[in-house]
Order: sequence, then C-alpha cells, then structure tokens
Amino acid sequence: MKIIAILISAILVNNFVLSRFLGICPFLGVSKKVETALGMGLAVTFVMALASVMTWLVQVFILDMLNLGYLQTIAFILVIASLVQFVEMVIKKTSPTLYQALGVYLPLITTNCAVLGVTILNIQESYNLIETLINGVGAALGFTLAIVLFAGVRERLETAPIPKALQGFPIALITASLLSIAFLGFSGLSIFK
Amino acid sequence: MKEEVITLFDGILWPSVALAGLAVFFGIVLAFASKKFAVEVDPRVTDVRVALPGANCGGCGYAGCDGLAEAIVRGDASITACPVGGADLVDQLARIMGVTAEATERHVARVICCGDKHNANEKYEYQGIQDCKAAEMLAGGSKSCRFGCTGLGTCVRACPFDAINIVNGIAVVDEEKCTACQKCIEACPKKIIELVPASKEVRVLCKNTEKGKSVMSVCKVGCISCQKCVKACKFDAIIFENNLAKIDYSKCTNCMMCAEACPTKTIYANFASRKKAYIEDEKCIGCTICKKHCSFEAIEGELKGKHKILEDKCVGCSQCIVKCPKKAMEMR
Amino acid sequence: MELGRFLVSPAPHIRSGESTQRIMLDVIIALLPAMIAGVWFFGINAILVTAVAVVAAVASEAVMQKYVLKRPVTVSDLSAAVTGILIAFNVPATLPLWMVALGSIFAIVIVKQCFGGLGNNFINPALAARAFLLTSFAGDMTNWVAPGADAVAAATPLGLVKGAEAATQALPSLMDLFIGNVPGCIGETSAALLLLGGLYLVYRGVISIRIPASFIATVAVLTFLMGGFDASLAAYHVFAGGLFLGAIFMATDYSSSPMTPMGQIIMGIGCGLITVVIRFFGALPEGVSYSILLMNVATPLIDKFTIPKKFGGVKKSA
Amino acid sequence: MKLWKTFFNGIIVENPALRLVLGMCPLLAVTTSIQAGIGMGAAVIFVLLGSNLFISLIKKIVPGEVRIPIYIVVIATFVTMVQLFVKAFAPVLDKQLGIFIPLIVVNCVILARAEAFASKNKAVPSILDGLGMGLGFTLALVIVSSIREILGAGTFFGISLFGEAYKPLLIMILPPGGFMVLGFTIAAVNKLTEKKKS
Amino acid sequence: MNIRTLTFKGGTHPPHSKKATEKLAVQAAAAPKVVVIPMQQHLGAPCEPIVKAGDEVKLGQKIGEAKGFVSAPIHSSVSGKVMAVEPRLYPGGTAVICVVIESDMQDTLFEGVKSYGSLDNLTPDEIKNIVKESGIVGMGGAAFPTHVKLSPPPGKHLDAVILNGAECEPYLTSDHRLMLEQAEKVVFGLQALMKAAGVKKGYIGIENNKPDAIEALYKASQGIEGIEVVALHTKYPQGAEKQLIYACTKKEVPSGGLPADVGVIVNNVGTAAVIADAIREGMPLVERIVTITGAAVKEPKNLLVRIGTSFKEVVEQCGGLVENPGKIIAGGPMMGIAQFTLDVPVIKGTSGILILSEKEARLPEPSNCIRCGKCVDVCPISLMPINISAFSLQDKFEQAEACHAMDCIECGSCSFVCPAKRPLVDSIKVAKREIMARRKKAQSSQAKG
Amino acid sequence: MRDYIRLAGTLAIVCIVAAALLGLTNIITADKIVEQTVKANTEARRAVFMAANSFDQIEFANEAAPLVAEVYEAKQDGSLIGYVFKSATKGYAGTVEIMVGIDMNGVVQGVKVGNNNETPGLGKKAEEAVFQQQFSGKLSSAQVAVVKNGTPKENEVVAIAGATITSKAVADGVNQAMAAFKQLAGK
Ligand SMILES: Cc1cc2nc3c(=O)[nH]c(=O)nc-3n(C[C@H](O)[C@H](O)[C@H](O)COP(=O)(O)O)c2cc1C
Ligand SMILES: Cc1cc2nc3c(=O)[nH]c(=O)nc-3n(C[C@H](O)[C@H](O)[C@H](O)COP(=O)(O)O)c2cc1C
Ligand SMILES: Cc1cc2nc3c(=O)[nH]c(=O)nc-3n(C[C@H](O)[C@H](O)[C@H](O)COP(=O)(O)O)c2cc1C
Ligand SMILES: Cc1cc2nc3c(=O)[nH]c(=O)nc-3n(C[C@H](O)[C@H](O)[C@H](O)CO)c2cc1C
Ligand code: SF4
Ligand code: SF4
Ligand code: SF4
Ligand code: SF4
Ligand code: FES
Repeated sequence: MKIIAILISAILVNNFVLSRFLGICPFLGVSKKVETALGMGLAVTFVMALASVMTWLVQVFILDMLNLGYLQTIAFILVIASLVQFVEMVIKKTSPTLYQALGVYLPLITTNCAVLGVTILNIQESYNLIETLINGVGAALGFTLAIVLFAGVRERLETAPIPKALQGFPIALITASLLSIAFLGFSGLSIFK
Repeated sequence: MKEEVITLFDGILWPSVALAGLAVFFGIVLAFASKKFAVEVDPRVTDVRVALPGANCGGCGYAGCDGLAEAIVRGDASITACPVGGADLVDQLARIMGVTAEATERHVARVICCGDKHNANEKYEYQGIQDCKAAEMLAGGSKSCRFGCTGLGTCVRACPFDAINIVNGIAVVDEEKCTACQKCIEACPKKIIELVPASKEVRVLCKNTEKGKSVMSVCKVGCISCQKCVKACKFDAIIFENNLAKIDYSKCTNCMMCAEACPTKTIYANFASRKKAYIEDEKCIGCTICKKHCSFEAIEGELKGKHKILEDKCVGCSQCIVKCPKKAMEMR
Repeated sequence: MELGRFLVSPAPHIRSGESTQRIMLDVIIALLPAMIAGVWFFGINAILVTAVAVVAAVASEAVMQKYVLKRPVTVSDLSAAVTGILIAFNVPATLPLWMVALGSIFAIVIVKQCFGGLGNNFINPALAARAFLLTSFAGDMTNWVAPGADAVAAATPLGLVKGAEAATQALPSLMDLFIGNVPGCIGETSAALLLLGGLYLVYRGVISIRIPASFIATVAVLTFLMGGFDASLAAYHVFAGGLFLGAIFMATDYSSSPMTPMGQIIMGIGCGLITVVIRFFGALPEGVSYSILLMNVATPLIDKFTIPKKFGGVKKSA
Repeated sequence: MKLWKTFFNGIIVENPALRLVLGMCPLLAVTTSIQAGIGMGAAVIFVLLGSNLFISLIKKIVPGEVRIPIYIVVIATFVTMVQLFVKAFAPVLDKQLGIFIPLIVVNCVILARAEAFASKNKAVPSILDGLGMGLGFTLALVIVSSIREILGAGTFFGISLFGEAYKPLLIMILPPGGFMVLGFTIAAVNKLTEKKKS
Repeated sequence: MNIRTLTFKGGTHPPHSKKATEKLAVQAAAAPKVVVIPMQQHLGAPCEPIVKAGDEVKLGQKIGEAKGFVSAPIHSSVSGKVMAVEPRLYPGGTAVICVVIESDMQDTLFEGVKSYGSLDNLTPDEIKNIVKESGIVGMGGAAFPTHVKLSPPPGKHLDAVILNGAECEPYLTSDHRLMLEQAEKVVFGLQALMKAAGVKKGYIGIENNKPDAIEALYKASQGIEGIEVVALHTKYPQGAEKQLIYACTKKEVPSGGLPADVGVIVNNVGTAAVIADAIREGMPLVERIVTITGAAVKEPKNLLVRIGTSFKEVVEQCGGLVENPGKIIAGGPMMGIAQFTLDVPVIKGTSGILILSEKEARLPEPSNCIRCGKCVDVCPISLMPINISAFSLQDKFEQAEACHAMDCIECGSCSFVCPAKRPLVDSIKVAKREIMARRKKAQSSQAKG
Repeated sequence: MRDYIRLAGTLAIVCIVAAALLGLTNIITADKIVEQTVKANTEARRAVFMAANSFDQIEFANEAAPLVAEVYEAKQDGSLIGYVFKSATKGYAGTVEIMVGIDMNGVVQGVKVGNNNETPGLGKKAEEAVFQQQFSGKLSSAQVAVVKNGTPKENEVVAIAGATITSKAVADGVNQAMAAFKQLAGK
C-alpha cells in the first residue's frame, strides 16, 4: 500500500519537476523534441533507480555505521558521478544501439539535481530499501512524464508566432508554469485514505 | 588536552578513511572499466570535449557536452553552439576543427534584376501566400517580365543573416551583411541571384533573354540587346550571348564605361565610389608608360617630364597604376 | 470593353461560408440558454460577473494586440468573448469582480496572446484562468450560494457526495441537478440547457460528438463501476458539477484539444478517467477542469501519435 | 581594468541565471521569500569563491582524466561546509532552503565556472569571477523572490505592504508562479540587453 | 433501375452552381478564323511541330508528332494556312510552341480521316493504336494520354474500366450534357476501352445530383454485359480517380501507385465519347465540349469548341461579359487555373471557362488557424493538411514530406472548408514542388557520385 | 597499473584533504547543531506548553488514541507538570500534524498545527493563532466539537470559513491527545 502511495506521490502529486523544482536544467534543455525527451527520461529512470539503491547502501552501511552523516552530500555525489560514468562506459561498449538511445544523455545526469535530490530525500524520509527504490523510480517516471509532455508542447510551439521577446527560454518557462498549474489538479490525490 | 587531540584525530581520520576508501574504490572501478570498455573515438571528439566547459548544462540543446562535442566533429553543430564557453572557447574549437577563414576574394550575392515597381509592371493582381515559389506556379508570378524578381521575399526569409530586403518590389542584398552563404541562391525560384566579387562595382542587372522588343514591352530597364556596352568596354570584359550582356569579372576594371553607355540603365555602377588616378610628382620619372596604357587619353605628359591626369577624362580603371614602374600613382 | 487586370490566385477559387467569427458566434448562441439559467438562479450577480469577464477579456486582447504586440487587432472574431463567457461560467456568482477581471486578463494575455494568439494556446484559457483563481483565492472561489434571491451559503452537490461537508444539507434531487437548481458556478449547474447548447453545436457542425460523448460515457461507466454498481450514483456524477459544461464546451476547445478523430476519443476518455480519479481520490471535490487541463497538456502528443492512416497507405503490390 | 570586466561579466553580461540559464532549480525553489533568496545567494557565493579559488590553485596538479570528479569533490566539500555552518548558526535559513543547500553541489553554475574559468585562470581573477558570478546569481534570486513575495504574499522581507485587505495572488509563491515570474524576468532582461546592443 | 449509391471517406460540399448551364443543350461554336494550337496539351513530352509557316493544312491533319511514349499527337482543328510556329501563351500559364493556323473556313477534311468500322473487327492493339493516333488524352482535366493507360506496365493485370461521370467540380456541366445527349456514344466508348484493356467489367460512376444522366446511361447500357452504372454521393472530390476507384471497388490505390496497381483504369466519359468518334468516324481529337459560365458571363453556355479557339472568341459567343471580370479560370473553381488574359486557346483539357465577378473573385484574407480540424475531416487522403501547410510555410520541407505531402491530390477541399481561410493547398503545392526538386537533385547527385 | 595508482591516488588525496576539512568543520559545528535541534524542539513544545522548560519523549502504547504519534513529558525544573502530544490526522489534503499540550489537570494549554498540505487561503488558516487559541483552556473531560458559525458552547470551536474539514482534523487531533492523556493520567 505504502509503496503505491509513494509511487503516486512521486509521479503525480509531488512531481519532481513541476512541484519540487528538481532537474529543471535538463527539463528545459533536452525538451525540444519528444524523442530526445523520452530518451532522457528513460536514462534518468535507469540512473535514479540504481543511484537510489547504491546511496541507500552507502548511507546505511558506511555513513550511519561510522556516524559520518555529515559526509552524505559528498559521498552521494561521488557515488552518482562514478555510477553514471561506469554505466556510460558499459553501455557504450556492450550495446551501441542502447548507447545511442540512452547513453548520450548520461553525462547530463550527473549534474542533474533530481538524482542527488532523490537520494537525499530517500534518506530524509527514512525509507527502507524497497521504498527507496520505488521512490527513485517514481520520481524518475514523474520526470519523464513531465519532460515528454513538455516536449510535445514545445514541438507544437515551434510553428506558433510567439512574440519575439518571449521566444526561447521565457516561453518555455511560461509553458512549464501552465503545465504545473494543470498538475495542481493532482494535489491531495491519495488512493488509500 | 589529550582527549581533544583524540577527538580531533577521530573526527578527521574516519571521514578521511571513508571518503578515500570510496574514492579509491570508484577510482579503481572506473579506471578498470575505462580499459575494459574502451571504445575507439575520433580523437578530435576528445579534444573538443576537453575544451568544452563540461558543465553538461544542456544549454546547447544537445545531450550534454559529449553530445555537442560529437555534433561539432560531425559537422552538425557550429563551434559557437555552446552558450557557456564564450569567445575563448570558439578560438580553441576553431583550432581543433581546423576551420580557417578562406583567403579568397570576397563575394556577395546580388539580385540580377532592376525591374522594380516603377520599371516593370504587373500582369495580374496576385492573391495568395507571400512566397515567390508559390507565385511562380501561377504563370511565373505577377511581374510582366518572366525573368524578373517576383519580389515576394522568399530569399529574405532564407537569408540567415538578414542581408536581404525587399525595396520597391524587388529584392536588394545588403552587401555589408552578406556572407555569401548562398542560401538565397538556392531559395530563389527565378534563379536570379548570383555571387559576384564584392570589389567589382559594375553589374548587368537583367536576366531577360528575349529579344529587345519583347523586353521593352515588359520592362523599362531591361537589357534590349543594343550592345552599346560591348563597344564601350575597352577591356573586352563584356560577353554578349542569349540577347544579354554579361560581365567577365576577370577582365572588368571598374571603369564603369559600360554603365555610362547603357541607354536603359540596365547596367548598374556605383559611380559614387569612382576614383581618379593621381600621380605623385616627386616619384614620377616621366617614363610615359602610364600614358601609353591609358585607354581614355586621360594622361598628359612628355618623356622625362612630369605626367598629369586629366581629371575629366579619367574614368578610374586604374590600369595605369598597375603598370607604373615607380609606384608613383594611386587612386583617390 | 477594355478589361482591367484580373486577379490570379491558386485553386480553389471559392471558399465555404464558414468563418472563425461565425463559429464563435455559434458557441455564444449555444451558451445563451445556460447563461440565462445562470442569471435566473444566481441573479444580478451573474450578469455582472459575465459582463466583467467578457469586457475584460475583449479589452485585454485588444490592448495586448494593439499596443504590446503591435499586431492586427482580432477581437471581432469573438473568440475572446467566448473565453470571457466561459470564465464567468466557471466561477461562483459571488466572486469579487476584480478577481473575475484578473482571471480574464490572465487567460487572454498569458495563456493566449503570449503563445501567439488564437489557435496557438496549448491549454484552455478559461480553465487556466479558473485554476489560477482557484489556487490564488481558494476561499472566494469556493464561496457557493444556493440558487434563489437571497444568498445562502451552501455546498455543491459533489462537495456533499464527497462527504466533504458537515452533513447538514440534504442531497439535491437528480431532477434539480438536471435542470440546475443547485449551488455551483454560474454556468455549470444546468445540465439540461448545456446539453441543448451542445446539440446545437453538433447540429451546426461546430463540434464533433466524439469528445463530449466519450468524456461523459467514461465518467458514467467508471462511476458506476467504482461506486459499487450504483446507477443512481453514476447518474448523479454525470449531472453534477461541471461535467456537461466541460465536456461540451471546454474539452472541445479547438486550440487545446486533438484534431484527429482518434485523438478526440482518447481526449474524451482521458478526461473522463482523470475526472473520476480526482472526484474519488483527489482532494478536490470536482475534477472536470483539471482533467481537461491535463489532457490539454497531452494534446500535442496525442495528435502526434494518432495521425490518421492515410488513404492508400497499403503496401504496393509487387 | 580586465579584472573589473571579469567581475562585472558575471553580474550582467553573462549573468549565469538570467543570460546563461543555469542553476534553475534553486532559482525556482527557494525564491518564495526574499530572505531565502538572499540566503541561497550567500551560500552560492561562498561555494563559488571557495571552489574557484581552490581549483585555480590546484589546476596544475590535477590529472585530466579525473578532473571532473576532483572538481566535484572540491565543490562538495565547500557545500558541506556551508551546510554545516547554516545548520549550526542559521537554523531558520536551514529550514527554508532545505534540500537545496546540498544540491548546490550539482548547480551547473558552479561546475561550469570551475571548468570554464577557474581551471584556466590565476587565483585573483578566479576569485573575482566567482564573486561576480555569485553576485549575478544572487541578483537573479533577489529579483525573482521580490516579485514572488510581493505579489504572492503581499510582503517585502516579511513586512506587510498593503495591509490586511490585500488578497495575495497565492499562485505566485506556488510552483506555477515560480516558472512564470522567472520566464518574464528572463524576457525582460533579454529585452533590456537587446536594446543596449542596438 | 437497380443502382448502388457509393462514396468515399472525407470530402466536402461546395455549392453546385450548375443551374445556369445544366439544362442547356450543347451548341456548336462558330468556327474560329484563327486557331492557336499549342504543342503541349497533355501530360508528358511536348509534341514536335511537323508543319511550318506557309504550309496548307486540312481539318484532322496531324500537325504535331508525339515525342516519346507518354505523349499524344496533335491535329489541326481547321483547314487553312499555317501563319506561324512560335511560342505563345497557353492556359498552363507559360509560353509554349504553338502552331497558328488561319482558317479558310472550308473545313476540308483530311484524307486520312475515315471510319475504322465495327468494334468486333478490331483487336485490342488496333484499338489502342487508333486511340494513340487520334491524339486522345483524358478529357477529365489532367489530359493524360489515354493509350498509355491502356498499356499497363508488364505484370499488372487489369480487371475493370471505370468511366468517370462524377463531374464533382461546381459550375461545370459539360460531362453532364454529354452523358445526356450522347449516352450511346459514351457506352460505345466504354466497350471499346474494355476491349482494348481486355477486361470484362465496366463501371460508369455518376453523382446522384444528375439523376437524368444516370437514367440515360442506365438505359443506354441495358443489355450490355459487364457494364454497371453506379450512383455516387454528391460530394467533392467524388470524381478524383482514387476516390472513384474506392467508391466503385472498395480498393485503395496505394500511395504513389497507379490505378493499374489495383487492376483498374479510369477514364472520363468525354474520353469515351471521343474514342467512339475516333473509331466510328476516324476523327481525331480536334474539338471538345466546354462549359462557359460564371456571374460575369452574359449568357452561360455549353459549347462544342474547336481546339485552338481563343477564350476571348468563345466568351464573345456567349454574349460577352456583363462586367469587368474578377477572375478567369480554365476549368472549375476547385482545381482550375486562373488566367491573366483571355488571349489563350482552348486546349484538349479545357472542360470549362469560368468567369467570376470581381466580388466573387476576391478571397477572404487568411487568419490564424483555429485548429478546428475541419481540414483533417475533409481530406479525402486522410492527411493533416494544417501540419503540412505549417511546415511548408516555415520552409521545413523534410517535415512536410514526413507528413505525406506528396500524397496530396491537390483537390483543395481543405482550403475550401477552412474557416480561418488558411492557404492550405497553396502551401502544400509549394512543398510538393520543393520536395520534387530536392529528390531530383539528390538523384542527379547520386548519379554523378 | 601505474595509471590506476596515479588516478586513484590523486583522487584519494583530494578526498582525504576534503574529509579532513569537513571533519574539522564538523567538530566545530556538531555540538552547536545538536544544541540547535534540541532548542528548536523545545521551542516547538513550549509553544503549546509555556509553563514547562524541558520535555522528555516517552514510549506510548497508543491503543486509546491510535493517531497520537509522539508523547512527551512536560517538566518544569524536573517535575512533571503535564504532557505534550503530537498527533497526525487526516485533513483536506493529506495528514495534518497537531501538537497539543495538556497539564496534569486535563486542561489544554495550547495547540499548534504543524506540517500539513492544506490549501493556502483555506485550510492553511488553521496555522493562524486565532484559530489555535480557541482550543486553549478546553477540558479533556469532554471532546471538542466543531461548529460552522454562531457562538461556540463550552467545548466547541468555530470552524475556519470554508475549511470545515481542516478544522475538524485539528479538533480530532486534540481529541486524540485528550484520549491519550486520559490513558496516561489514568483518569
Ligand atoms: C508517369 C505516369 C504514368 C502513368 N501510367 C499509368 C498507367 O500505366 N495506367 C493508368 O491507368 N494510368 C496511368 N497514369 C495516369 C494517372 O493514373 C492519372 O490517371 C493521370 O495522372 C490523370 O489523373 P487525374 O486526372 O486524376 O489527375 C500515369 C500517370 C503518370 C504521370
Ligand atoms: C480533385 C479531383 C477531382 C476530379 N474530378 C473529376 C471529375 O469530376 N470528373 C472527371 O472526369 N475527372 C475528375 N478528375 C480527374 C480524375 O481523377 C481522372 O484523372 C480522370 O477521371 C481520368 O480520366 P481521363 O484521363 O479520361 O481524364 C478529378 C481529379 C481530381 C484530383
Ligand atoms: C481548491 C479547493 C481547496 C480547498 N481546500 C480546503 C482546505 O484546505 N480545507 C478544507 O477544510 N476545505 C477545503 N476545501 C473545501 C471543501 O471542499 C469543502 O467545500 C469545505 O470543506 C466545506 O467547508 P464549509 O462547510 O466550511 O463550507 C477546498 C475546496 C477547494 C475547491
Ligand atoms: C467549440 C469551442 C469551444 C471553446 N471552448 C473554449 C474554452 O473552453 N475556453 C476558452 O477560453 N475558449 C474557448 N473557445 C474559444 C476559443 O477557441 C478560445 O478563445 C481559443 O482557445 C483561443 O485560442 C471555444 C471555441 C469553440 C469553437
Ligand atoms: S542568403 Fe547568404 S548569400 Fe544570400 S544574401 Fe544572405 S548571406 Fe548573402
Ligand atoms: S530574388 Fe528571387 S526569391 Fe528573392 S524576391 Fe526576387 S524572385 Fe523572390
Ligand atoms: S480547417 Fe483551417 S482552421 Fe481548421 S484546422 Fe484546418 S487549417 Fe486550421
Ligand atoms: S491535403 Fe491535399 S488531398 Fe487533402 S484535402 Fe487538402 S488538397 Fe485535398
Ligand atoms: S539546477 Fe540544474 S538541474 Fe537543477
């Protein structure tokens, strides 16, 4: 039950991008085309799931044991950076097609607040391992949903006569604003009361 | 005191061990992986990648700096694509990519038509999309002359540098802004935009290959095949074919005599920039070479005597200057 | 006879009599019955709110186009007026007038004109304005009064169904719901008259039945299933709240809904699904407006992936 | 002269937030009140200064292959220092900024400056660059948070501006308002700088 | 009568505007004094003139020789003297080589014009040859050489011929009158076509706003095996080839394919009639029925006009103009080509001359697309016209191509219905042109490389 | 191999320096942080129980009051003078945390609405003092009820306009605390 609640919360209610403001840079940067956005979303999902689990393990078995909670930030970012690089290398070698689809987005993920953010939140919410995994996946799916919808809209805006001063980032942000207004509809959504 | 030292030691030792441990672990894993999973890449990609800021901000629209690096090496992205790097980066990338400015003579685009609203009339009233390609499908556009500029500005939209404007119903290239990218040449359905050397300021502005009479019926300033320009040119620079004069720019000397001769003013010349030859008295040794080479009898002077330019006769072809052995002449 | 110059243009040389203005006029005509009902139920306030909403919408469009964007002014196409009316329909009659005006300005300036004007907005301006107002002024936006002369504070039928309300009030009858004699926004209460307007629009060919039908059907089926096979609950859900207003007039907004036939059905089903999810599980008692906004956001993707199979898309025989 | 330019570069010409559009998350998340905005700005300035200085000092001895990880560690160190100090001495700010303090680590602005500037320049310019960029970022934070606080809460630095009767536009301090205000701010900055150019 | 009523998906309903001429019997136009006969009246390679200034020619004499397989010879429509062979404007908009003949008003018949006898004595190949030598091209508008259709590429098997009597273009009534007045000829032509193509099945498709024509052809085809008259819903573009085939046979001609791909050929009823003439009288294609109509024409008429007669002369025979015309269209209002002068000749494909008043001619200005989706609903090819158009207007031709711009049949339904009056087909045509140019370029560079 | 050592080594050295720096920082700040947390928590509890100056969390088997999450003994200079309860009830949008202080006589000392997701402008008004103060002085002997308008009776509070649900959620939280108090105090 709780797992489903976490999932729904992460995807819809507290959508990472639209209500938590995490991962805005790639959200704005890699959303010009639906296909690219989807690739980015899937890559983020993959990394977030892995990173959630790895950082949880590091937290529980190293930091907590040694009472070094304050090293969380630095330890987590190390884990994430290495993880991303490792995954990239492996994919590049083993499956060029997968690399074309996902790998190219990987470097972008290191400096994406969403990944570090989710790992820190997992610990803050004192989730267990399973919940951590679910939260990571949920947050990433929320990111994917938001970025793909956003990319769809942006593709459409390409043929629209946007006022000159608003072209580019401004209109993208206003679009995101309207997107997040729509997502307000999910506020307070809870399947299990 | 001792206790404090111990806490200090503890407080530093353990974090160091933990972090260094993590670092070494990942360092080794990555180093190992980088050998094990090494993939051949174009060395330039690595170079470009190293030069790029590495912020992976996505601002360029590619998937991170790696994405952009590959795109640059592939030639898909410009070396100015990174919004973060600034001018230094562009220099660096230019070096890596071996992009060097070409040292050839600068060319600019020129619309070969001067049949503007006043000079040429319209055979019908066009209603439809403002696009030369669209109008072209309707009896070649509304302009009476089927060779002339439609004036709906397809080229204007094609030009990435804002170098074309529609003036009085025909397209005019701003030669300052034009970079000779040829986008307009591709776009124009009339195929009347050509690249011309920027330094030559004389141009025949007509493409109508019909006989003089039919030309006259459609346009006041079209080339009517009178061939006066051919006679006026002392340098054989005008080729006449297909009922149309054409300038051989390898021979053209900017003397602008053809433009003076053209009865319909089809030949354009920038008279304002016309210069005259000038002889520096101190340097002139009176060799008469210049006088011999002047096709317009605009140089006066005796052997061994100082030579002089007859200003009203000089047309600025600068042929004398080329020949002067003492470099005693210049155009002013 | 000396002939002048002729016009030359590409084929076709004739055009249908339809125009944007005519279509919008039809929408306004279709909205009239419900508007009159709104005035009947909620009195002079309803007139004021509607007038302010329309004037603010039209004026802000004119000002924006003329002075800010320096583009031709197109208020005569009536689309801003439609937006204004629909904003009024989507707020309680008691809403302070300055809030109404603010909503209209938001809808026109930010949601519509910033994106390039008519047809380029990707979400429904009137609904975006409603969400904007609801989020900013939740109190005033949920200040319901019972129909009738004196303004008695009351709760909406859906608020009651949801048990959100201290059960001091009895549920209104289905009939009252159908004719609209219940508390709610100005234009949402009368399912019957909204339906009438909808039939007119379908008859005039302004909207296709695909979105409204699939939307309402989805809500009916889902509430029936989830409400434990209770047909009266399903009927209640269908007639209560803004379902008819949303399904007929707002989910069908051209700019923000799919163009492809398949896409329109997906739009309807998606709206119905989200509406029911929000009504049953969400914090809000009513989910129609957010469901439409959410499907608006998905519209470009729906359009992209439901492009009709073209004629002759079969394999060429060898 | 050149140093001044380095300094002002970050504040105006290449304002990291408004011109280069980097580090958007904190710019949106912590700008619901001006205090939080300034607090965030201060934290970013500190980290930028520290990391720029440090990196410009060690740039020679860093092997290229592990350049990025090392930069990240350096930045993370400064971030953690900020985190601990804020927790210890400014608990209110800690509550306001929350997770966005540790997230400074991944703020693209900082890594971008480390790579683009500090790794190629001497200590003094690097400090100025960090200061300029940091101030530029803070400026953006202040602009955005002022607008949001005034419109969305009717207050400025927590002081009520319009009295009791004012009904604040709540949406402005909610996520949609963040996106919207930032969008229009960037548009305005674009418009201003464009005018200057021509 | 046992008649099926059939149709296709999509389409629209422009006003018919046929009242003015649908009840008027075809009259023979006065013989012209001068004819200007263009050497390019058909799709495919232009003809080479085989006469020169000063030559004497006779009615029905070949004056242009077909060059290439997809081409059709051209014959003189009068007897007289060749005045010039020079470029002249023709309804296509540009100048092409034309043979200008001054008529001697004798109409002396060319010796070669003589009957080929009965159908039974002719082999399919002989019929094809008659069709070819008589210069017969499609009378439906596109003027595609008919003998080419009758010789499908090897491997393609034909099983039906469809006669196109839809005449879905508003204003035009030439096919309607032809079917009423010469039903027997049309049926004979269909029989000839069926024999030439070697098929057993023939359809005649007619829109159900012409019940008299349906009846006439039904009667004329009674007792002839394999011929079925089908009624079609009155809907534009019912007469478009692929839509007609779909209506009759429920088969979709594949994208980029030919009717022959589904075993069908489609011919206009007028084409069938001229084939009948060619076989029975040996008369090559030298005249056609033209509907002259529109608000600016004093007396709209259906006239039988010699090829090469100038529009001006034809219009004068209709009492001239009542006002300065706004627009002159060769063909119907949906697909016809606007002319900028009346000094162009009637050619084999000229089914009508439509002269609109100035008021009718001026089209409303386009405004923003409101995404009503009406263009999507009416497109008979199920394209998304608005998408193609939007890409085309931004010069994004690759994307336009990806939206199947090349499948557009340019019927104009989308432009017609659009409430925002968007220039939809116009921009799609630009895209098609551009895409073709690019393909050609790619091909030639491939050939080089 | 040398590569491995060089890369990992450099990284390790940097990490050690970093860790050392952080270790130092931690030593400087650790006590302060603990102090701050304690202070913050005490402050929060004192908000509902002014008279107390220290609080100790106790174990609580919450049969009588399932929604009570935490219980603290409120002490004045070491002697028990009452309890502070933290309950979590279901509000309009998600759970609402409520802190309630009750003295040994069963008199509510104060109520504070903590973390919640209620609607700004409606339910969020529960955080305002006007609403919370209504609960002070209520007796644990009778449950608190919510009325929509009019003058409240003894054990009633007036709901926030348009946010009855939130108001009830807070009242629920207080009632839960009262139940827990009875269990603890054995009354
Ligand atoms: C290059 C080319 C080849 C054609 N070949 C055939 C053919 O083999 N069989 C046939 O029935 N039609 C053939 N057609 C005719 C077309 O299918 C069509 O009838 C003609 O283009 C006129 O069609 P429309 O009047 O609908 O535009 C061909 C057309 C072209 C352009
Ligand atoms: C939109 C459209 C409408 C057409 N309408 C007719 C029509 O009404 N009657 C007709 O005979 N041909 C019409 N055609 C031409 C037919 O597609 C086809 O080319 C013709 O019937 C072939 O016969 P033909 O080659 O004998 O002309 C139309 C074509 C298009 C693209
Ligand atoms: C957007 C929105 C937000 C709401 N937020 C709250 C809330 O935070 N707390 C609450 O009790 N009721 C809230 N409600 C109102 C409830 O749905 C319900 O109408 C209300 O609780 C009834 O209270 P009343 O009896 O005081 O009118 C909200 C309603 C809407 C539409
Ligand atoms: C069938 C139909 C429904 C419409 N619904 C809305 C609506 O819900 N909200 C709105 O602001 N405008 C609506 N309009 C008006 C118009 O389309 C709207 O202003 C555009 O969204 C602006 O681009 C509607 C128009 C039509 C024809
Ligand atoms: S398109 Fe290119 S070549 Fe043409 S005018 Fe512009 S810059 Fe010059
Ligand atoms: S130069 Fe060519 S493209 Fe440009 S306006 Fe003239 S005709 Fe059009
Ligand atoms: S018919 Fe016109 S307004 Fe409607 S969608 Fe198509 S282009 Fe747009
Ligand atoms: S897109 Fe082409 S085929 Fe479709 S309706 Fe328009 S003109 Fe006709
Ligand atoms: S600041 Fe760049 S992703 Fe968050």
